[in-house]
Amino acid sequence: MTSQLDSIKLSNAQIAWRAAQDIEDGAYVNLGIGFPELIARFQSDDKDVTYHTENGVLGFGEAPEEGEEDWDLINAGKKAVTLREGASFFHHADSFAMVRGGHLDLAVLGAYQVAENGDLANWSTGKGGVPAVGGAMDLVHGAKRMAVVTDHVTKKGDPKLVETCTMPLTGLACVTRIYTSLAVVDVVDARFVLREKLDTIPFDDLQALTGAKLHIDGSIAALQVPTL
Amino acid sequence: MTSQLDSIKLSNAQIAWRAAQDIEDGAYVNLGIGFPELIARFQSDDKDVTYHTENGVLGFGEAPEEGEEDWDLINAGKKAVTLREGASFFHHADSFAMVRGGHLDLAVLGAYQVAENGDLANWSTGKGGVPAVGGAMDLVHGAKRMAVVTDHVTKKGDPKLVETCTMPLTGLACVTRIYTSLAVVDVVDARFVLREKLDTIPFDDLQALTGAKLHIDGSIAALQVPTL
Amino acid sequence: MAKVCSTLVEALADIDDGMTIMIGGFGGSGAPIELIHALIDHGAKDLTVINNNAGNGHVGIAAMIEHGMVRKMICSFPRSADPRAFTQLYLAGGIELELVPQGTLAERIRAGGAGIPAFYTPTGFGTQLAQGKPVAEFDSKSYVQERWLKADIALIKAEQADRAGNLTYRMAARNFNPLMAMAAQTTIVQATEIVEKGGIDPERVITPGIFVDRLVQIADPVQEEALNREDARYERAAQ
Amino acid sequence: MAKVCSTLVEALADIDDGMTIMIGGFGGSGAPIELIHALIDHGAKDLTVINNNAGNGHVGIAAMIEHGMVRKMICSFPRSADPRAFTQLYLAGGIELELVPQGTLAERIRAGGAGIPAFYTPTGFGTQLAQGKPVAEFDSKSYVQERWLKADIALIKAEQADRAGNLTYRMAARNFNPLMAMAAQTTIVQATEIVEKGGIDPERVITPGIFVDRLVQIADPVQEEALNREDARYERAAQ
Repeated sequence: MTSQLDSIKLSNAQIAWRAAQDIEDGAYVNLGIGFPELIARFQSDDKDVTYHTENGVLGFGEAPEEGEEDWDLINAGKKAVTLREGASFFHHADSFAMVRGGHLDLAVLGAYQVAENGDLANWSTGKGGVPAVGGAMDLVHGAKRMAVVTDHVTKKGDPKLVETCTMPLTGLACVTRIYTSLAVVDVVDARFVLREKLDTIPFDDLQALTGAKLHIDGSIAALQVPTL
Repeated sequence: MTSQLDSIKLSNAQIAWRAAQDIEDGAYVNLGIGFPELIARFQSDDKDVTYHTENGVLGFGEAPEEGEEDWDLINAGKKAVTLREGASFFHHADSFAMVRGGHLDLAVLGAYQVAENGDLANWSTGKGGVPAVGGAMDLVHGAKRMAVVTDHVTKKGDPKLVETCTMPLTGLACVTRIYTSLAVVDVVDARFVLREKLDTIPFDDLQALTGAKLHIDGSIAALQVPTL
Repeated sequence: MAKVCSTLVEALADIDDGMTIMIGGFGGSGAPIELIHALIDHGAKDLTVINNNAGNGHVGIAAMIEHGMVRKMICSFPRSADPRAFTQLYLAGGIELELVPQGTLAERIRAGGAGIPAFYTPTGFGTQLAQGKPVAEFDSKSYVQERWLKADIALIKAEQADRAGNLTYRMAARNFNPLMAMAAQTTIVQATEIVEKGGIDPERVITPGIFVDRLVQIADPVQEEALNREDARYERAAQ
Repeated sequence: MAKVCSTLVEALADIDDGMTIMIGGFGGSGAPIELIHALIDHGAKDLTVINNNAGNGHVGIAAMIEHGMVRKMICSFPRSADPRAFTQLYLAGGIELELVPQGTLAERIRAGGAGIPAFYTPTGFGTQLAQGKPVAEFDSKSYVQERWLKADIALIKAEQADRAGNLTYRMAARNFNPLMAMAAQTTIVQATEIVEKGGIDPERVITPGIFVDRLVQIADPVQEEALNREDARYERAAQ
């Protein structure tokens, strides 16, 4: 099924596009390093969204032109950024006061596994090597909405949405919505509730690719496949 | 003995003068509201001392001329002050981080009672009315030296230096030095050690006016009586 | 995202009876007098008010107390040049007092804003003000456990605001204002000047806009001290 | 009172083997590269280093590690574009790692500076990084107890300093610097410019001078990123 899946599943950019549609006008948002950062590209101009980065900037914008970088103006991924109007600088404790104190409207992270009770595993494969956590364990606590963007299954085809995470946890019962390459799934009362799925995949096939029961609460909308 | 005492004891200004002599060049100092504030008047110009006030100013100076007050520039006693070169403003949590975090070199407060173990009672008579504590309970913790300026006895002639405080405590084992109207006394290993006394009062008389044993460790210097 | 309100009435519209309200300022400096007086006109009652003090004279928080709006004060120093409004009601048993050491008050408010439910402090250990609180020893020293403080509403006085809600303060009027702005569900700010988004240097911002919900411009704010020097008395405006 | 040192050697003179050293910066931004390289020349060893990261390339903290000076890293993210210095030594068992979530790291350092020996945070609850730590429930939610972090020395990069020790920072180079300046016994600062006392607007001061012990002017500080783009490698200067 994996090769068939590859032909229908959303690209990371398409997943990011879908996640971007839910960001509200006026929101304060933290996008995790890597895949989640793509979401900013699909932010529509008619929404005023303010991006937070852990290293003490609120209101940063796109990367500067090559050669125009100022290395004192970077994001949490250590990439050079620019400032938008209304930006501010603050120290790391104030930055994480914003995170932990519940002031962000949305945080989006990647995932190795998400459990049906909202547990997230995204910082360590548990296989040794050098462990590194950064701000992930802080970001999963506090934001009003805590979303995940991810492929629906691993490269090997194993479910990433599971009954119980087997990999080291980042946070307990923290994820509120998952945008996958096949579906949009909410975590409600420790259950996965399917909100949207690709028209091209039957429910039973989607359930088979999911490690825990997908509940239905009302109608299931069609997950859009944007042309990007 | 009280009336006789009145003729020899130091005035508040003279006590403040004595306390000022011990302030080191370069020190960061918080002077409690009221009597301790007098100490700043006797600060010699050849020492560079920076005054901290709880409400978020480091490096304030004298009161402005009458009519020149800016009521956004006050000290913890709500009195208008001025700024010296090198001053800074900060919020209340940062201000008490300076206090609690051990960054002040000296805090000086008044006292109802000081016990030989360094316990201080200075915020409440315990007799009812409206209780008010302000920053006193914070100031007694953290400063490298925690000094008290006080009359040696109460208006009724009762000792203020005692074995155990009977009034509500401000802090436990916090006082390091006491400047009284008759003597300078250190708290060392939960004992009062007499460092200086007025030449005009015999040791036995001073001991009789003190509620706990005055220990002697080396010589007792003459407490100076400045002409102010 | 901060919303600019054109009137004080609009800024305070949804404040309800029984709410907990943090009010910035230390004595008169940084006290949002216009917001407080508009709240008196609004008429909310049964309020818990968090401030360093408990009013002075017959304006500001003292006037709130005189108008019977305050059920409980959480403060460090309920004394002032003229503390009669609080003192009389307190001694008559008409208002509750939670007395908190000043540094602990500041830290509890910061903790509320920073998502820290409790912390340990040396302040107050072994005193009446720590009675009933958990204690713990760290590195052979004893500490008291203190809890965060949060509020439904914070009333803040700022110097400059931009339309993104970024704030600066004027001198020692900063005091509790930036902390309270973080610790309330809804933060309502009176600013001497509201400038365009980006009108404040990002390095000079003291309160980032993420903490601010509503802004109202009060171009020439009155000082509590000035009111008290002319023996002013604030009376609720006729509705 | 801050002391202005004329050389990096003078600023670092009394650093001893075995000390705990906080080093400001997040990645390269705010990293006091000149102080770090002078510390490599100084030669202290057996150090515990606290920083968000664990070095990148062969300069800064990575070079300290390559010179065998670091016994233990306390950090949140020991990865970078080129993390080999740390990775190889770590996998060989030659360096200890205390991994701390980034927000907890920042808060522990602030707590060290603020005299708060311990606090509770939701971060890490139920994860490997909270193993062995006390937990507690507040308002039906579970939290982990975390302890303060202090250091013997903090190495700080500032933009402007005045002779009273007041500091400003440049953009996102602020990061951990103001926190570490509060949490060390001795805070040593390299500033791009040292101005007269009073040369910084009191409203713009980010780190008040009370937290600063020594200042040294490095007028044109190098960026770690720039060094790494030219594959620089710092080698201890011949003594």
